[in-house]
Amino acid sequence: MIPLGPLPAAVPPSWYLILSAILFALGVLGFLLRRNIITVFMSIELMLNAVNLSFVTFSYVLKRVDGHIFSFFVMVVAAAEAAVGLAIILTVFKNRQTLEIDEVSSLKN
Amino acid sequence: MQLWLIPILPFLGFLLNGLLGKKLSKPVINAIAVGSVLLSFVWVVKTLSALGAFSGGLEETYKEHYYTWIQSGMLNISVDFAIDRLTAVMLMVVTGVGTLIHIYAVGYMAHEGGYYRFFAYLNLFMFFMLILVLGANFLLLFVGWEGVGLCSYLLIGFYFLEKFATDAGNKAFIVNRIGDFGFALAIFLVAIHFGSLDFGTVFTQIKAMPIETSAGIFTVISLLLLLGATGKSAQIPLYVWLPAAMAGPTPVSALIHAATMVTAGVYMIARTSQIYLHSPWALDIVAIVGLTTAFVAATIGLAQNDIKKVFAYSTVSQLGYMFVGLGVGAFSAGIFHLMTHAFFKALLFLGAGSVIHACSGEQDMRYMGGLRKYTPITMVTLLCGSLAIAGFPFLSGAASKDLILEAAYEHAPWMYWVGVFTAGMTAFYVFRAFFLTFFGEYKGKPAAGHGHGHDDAHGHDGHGHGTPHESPAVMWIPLAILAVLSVGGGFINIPHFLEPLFPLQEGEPARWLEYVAMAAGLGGIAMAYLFYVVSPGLPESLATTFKGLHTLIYNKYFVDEFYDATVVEPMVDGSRQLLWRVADVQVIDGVANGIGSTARGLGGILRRAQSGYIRSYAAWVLAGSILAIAYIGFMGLAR
Amino acid sequence: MDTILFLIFAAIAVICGINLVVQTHPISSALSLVGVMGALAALYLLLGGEFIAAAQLVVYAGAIMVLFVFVIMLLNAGTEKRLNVRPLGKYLGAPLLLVFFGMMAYLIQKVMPPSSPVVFGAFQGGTAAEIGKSLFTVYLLPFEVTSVLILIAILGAIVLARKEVD
Amino acid sequence: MNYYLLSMIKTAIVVGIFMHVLAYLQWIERKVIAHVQLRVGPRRVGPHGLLQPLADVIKLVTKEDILPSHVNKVFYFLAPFVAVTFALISISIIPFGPEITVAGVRTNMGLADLNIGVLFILGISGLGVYGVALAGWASNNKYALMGGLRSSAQMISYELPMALAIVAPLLILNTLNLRQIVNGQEGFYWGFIPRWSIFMMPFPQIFSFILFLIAGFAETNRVPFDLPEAENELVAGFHVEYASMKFASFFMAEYANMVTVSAVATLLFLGGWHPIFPQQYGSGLIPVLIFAASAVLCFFHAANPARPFDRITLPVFGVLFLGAAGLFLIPVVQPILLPLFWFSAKVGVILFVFIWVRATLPRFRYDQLMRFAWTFMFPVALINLFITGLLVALFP
Repeated sequence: MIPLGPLPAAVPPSWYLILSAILFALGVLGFLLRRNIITVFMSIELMLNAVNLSFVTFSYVLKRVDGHIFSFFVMVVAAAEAAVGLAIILTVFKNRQTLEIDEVSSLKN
Repeated sequence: MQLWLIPILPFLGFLLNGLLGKKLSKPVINAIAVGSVLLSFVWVVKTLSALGAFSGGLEETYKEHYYTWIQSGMLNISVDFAIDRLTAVMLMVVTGVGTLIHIYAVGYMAHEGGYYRFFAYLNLFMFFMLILVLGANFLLLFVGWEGVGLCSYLLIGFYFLEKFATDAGNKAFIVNRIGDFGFALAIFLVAIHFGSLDFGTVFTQIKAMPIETSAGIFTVISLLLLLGATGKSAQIPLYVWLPAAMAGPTPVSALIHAATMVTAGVYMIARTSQIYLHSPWALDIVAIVGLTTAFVAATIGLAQNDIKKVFAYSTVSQLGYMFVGLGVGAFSAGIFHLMTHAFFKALLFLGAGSVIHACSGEQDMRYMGGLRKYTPITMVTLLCGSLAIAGFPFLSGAASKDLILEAAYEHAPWMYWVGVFTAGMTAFYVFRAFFLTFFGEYKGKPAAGHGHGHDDAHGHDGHGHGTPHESPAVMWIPLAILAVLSVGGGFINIPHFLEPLFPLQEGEPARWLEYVAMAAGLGGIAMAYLFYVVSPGLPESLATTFKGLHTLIYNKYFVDEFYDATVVEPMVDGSRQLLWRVADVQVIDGVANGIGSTARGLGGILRRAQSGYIRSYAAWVLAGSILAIAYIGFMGLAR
Repeated sequence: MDTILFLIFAAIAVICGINLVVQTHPISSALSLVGVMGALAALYLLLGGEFIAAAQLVVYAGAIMVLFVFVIMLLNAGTEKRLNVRPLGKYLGAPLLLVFFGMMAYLIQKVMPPSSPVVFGAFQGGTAAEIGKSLFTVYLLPFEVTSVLILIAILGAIVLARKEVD
Repeated sequence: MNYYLLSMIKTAIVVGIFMHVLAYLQWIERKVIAHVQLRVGPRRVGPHGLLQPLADVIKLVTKEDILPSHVNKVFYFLAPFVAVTFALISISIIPFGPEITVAGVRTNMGLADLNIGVLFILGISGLGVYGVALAGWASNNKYALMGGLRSSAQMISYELPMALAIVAPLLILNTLNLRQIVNGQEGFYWGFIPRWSIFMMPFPQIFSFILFLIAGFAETNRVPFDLPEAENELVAGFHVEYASMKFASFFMAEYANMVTVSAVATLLFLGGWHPIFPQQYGSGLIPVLIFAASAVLCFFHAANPARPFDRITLPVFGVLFLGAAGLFLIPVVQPILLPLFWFSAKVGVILFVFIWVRATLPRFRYDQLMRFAWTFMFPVALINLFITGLLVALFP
């Protein structure tokens, strides 16, 4: 567990993982609480970043490069996602003049 | 050795022409289409010479592995190409004849619509045919098999504006499905019983096994394979699609329905000869099917008036010969005949196309005649082809056909005699067509508006209407080359070349067998000359005297009607009455509606969850994932 | 030194993350997200992923977030209305989240093998050369697939955002 | 010597020099443009207006700092700092010269030595857009907003060709470390053609260099790409609402970006601090000659002055130049000064091109700007990169 008292010279990797868990939780929170589509989208990006952090940490622990590759792919996917998602948001705004996510509920029933 | 280049080149041609053919100009399209096939032919030659196929090399199979396609359990199917001597022959025939026919098509299709489409399909066909030939396992063979089926469907229905063309295409496609069904079953059986689809492994396994005396697994597999072969190679009972397939443009008939695709069945049986050799019974059936087909088709061919139909039936009967060759165990003879047949039959069809072209789209021989004045080159080349198929001495057809017949005599004399008789008939109807076309007076069309609508396109081309005209050089040069091949093709000693694969039967057959066959051929020619040049009145009187027989033959033994009555109608009615009225409406719909209503009932409860609010969904996802993590995590810790 | 750096950047990241959630104006959230990314980039450097750190700056902070800011400015998105958390969110979301986080932390502590603490420079595998090597040998196919994905994304974006010409 | 102390000292030196460079860059720009337009430019404050920058600074500092009522306070304050910070960070990893020894201490000329220097610079230059965008958005003014939008779109668009143009020489030099990049360009072909990237086999990177410069103009919002602050359309674009020091910091950011781009171009394409022809042909004497010549020029003009007080000022400059020339003759400082001279000379040339273009070219229209980026720069950069890669692969 996290040692109390004087700080160690260097932190164990688990701290990084916990940090990424915190960030992920924050991302989920933002996703659940915010109503602005763009903010919700950014929360998703936050979650992705958290996952990236744990990837990189793992690749540090395992002393292998694969984790970096995966976070690289995550970035690529995020870029694509951002492009398409923002385009969708633009279209939604063009059609409905709103960014309130709850007003975009045509899936209801 | 880069075998993959061979099929890829035509595929590239297909992509280029198919995707941007609309924009390209005709010369570019020609360059792409012909060039790609020509390149792959060159590459075939280079590869084979590198493998020493021309210098007595290539004793055992040369194989290239590309990547693993399917890996499931014990079954491991990989995409790899293989070349042995059989493949070498097929490759040479397919790419060589294919190139010639592409060149011919440039001239023939010059005035047709959908130009780029046609060549794209043609290249695609070459691609699949080469896959079929090169594939080193049953599945690749099947891929090519289906692919060529598709292309033949597309090309038969090329003039998709005419109903008969699309009908013919559907006929070919559906009839082939029956055969493919058998083939697929055979493949499954092979996969189950030998745990692999790779030719090498399967056949080595089979070699070790004993030849089965009673019907066993080998018989089942080989009969199913035979079903597939009859479908693709238009043998009884599935031959009906081939004559209908003549609705396609003539180059297609030459390439697909004479030279290459229809011989796929023969190739397949030769390829799987190990299985057949282990089941003599099935082998006999192959021979009998072949013989019957050869005979029946030849008789039908006697009374056809459409020149392409005549050659179509002769194709069927020649394929029958090949099956006889395979059936009596002379595989190499069958392949030999396959090659020579590719030469002279392609020649005949292209010649027929040139004749049709000359008569501005007329296909009925009764309205031709006397063309020898107008189209000398076509006549000469067509003469070579006819002599070759009629078994004239020292020509290619004779060489291969005699081999088959001798083997048949070794096997069972009666087969030999039927075969000889059929050869006589073949000579007769081929030369009937020849004389009707080139001798006598040019009759021309009595009235406009027949001949196949699509070929009327030629009527509108630059050349004059009424008087026939010689075809352009781009069309008769391939004819000339093919003529040379079909004259001299017999001296390529294929059986010797294939010896490492199919050992020849030892023992020199009696000479008189050949002489009898030749005599039959010459007799047929003579009779045709007598009937259609010396005294043209004779056939009519004969037809009237043997009226019943004539109508029977003229209507192709009413086989189509028979199939319609026995297969098609019952199926339609049955599906309408039983499946639709009863099964579909009452059972299935009832069940479906029941399920639907129940689902709606349940859904009413669940619907509350679907609020349409993304975030509530997210909340559910979160809850689920928490549960999942909890389960996995703590289970993981527990152990 | 490593500890201090870690704590600093972790603090920045967490604070910015919280800011992202609590701020009512999208552009503030966007900037705090940029802050998170910057801090993460620094952490990546600590973990020896120099290439990933640079990529994080270039791709995420430099391109994606700029795009976000651009869109926000384009739509001139105002501040949100007072967020009324529906009972679902109130009684389910937050507690679940806490449970989730606690569980994650617990599991991490349990599952993680006791490994050497993170020292800067202890792991040299994250150089551009290494990444490139494995990207073009082991992960070649995924790499190509991502390029196709990008292409599709471009097309989709163009199709979605273009003016309807009719 | 203590690492931190050393870094402190180096940072102090670099910042000191850099700030003055920025200040005087503006003076130089005004002078050059003036002379291009056949004017004299500033010459009231100090001899030949040499104290003009000082005066400007005083003016900007003492000006009233207006805070418009309708702005978003936080971002309004944040924006200038963001802009200037990201503009200045890049300098920290630019190497000015080789490894040198001063008073027994071996150290690199330059603050930091990153393995991923190039990527770092790309990332930072990408972040630079936030300052502008924020400023435009926070000032809550339609012109400013337009400026911000334009600049963000423009920067995103020109990042790509810039990155592609940078990648091409990297393919040949095969490293991301700026110092190694420069070292890789050492030496000469046939003894006299420098092995700089723009001449380097197998594919001279001259096209990449031009592309990079064009993209650099766009990245720094300079003419002809200064759409974000197009006076005649947007008043002053994103910084229309800013005054005094905040405005000054935007100004500084722009010039700092200019210097950064020029320095990067020098490092990547012009062989950094390597002389233009070999030492043995006396390239070490070039600075001496230049300064001596300018000294002579000063004395000549002093002899027959255009204006009365040139009689007093020009000799002073002449003496100064002579001193500089003499400085380059002292063998001890030569290894320090020569690379510095070459580096700054190349940077100076590129900066002069910046100013020159500004004095010469008109401004793009916005759609032209975008079309140029996507339909010309991008494909050309791709083709260039492809050819480079191909040739590198063929002739390793």
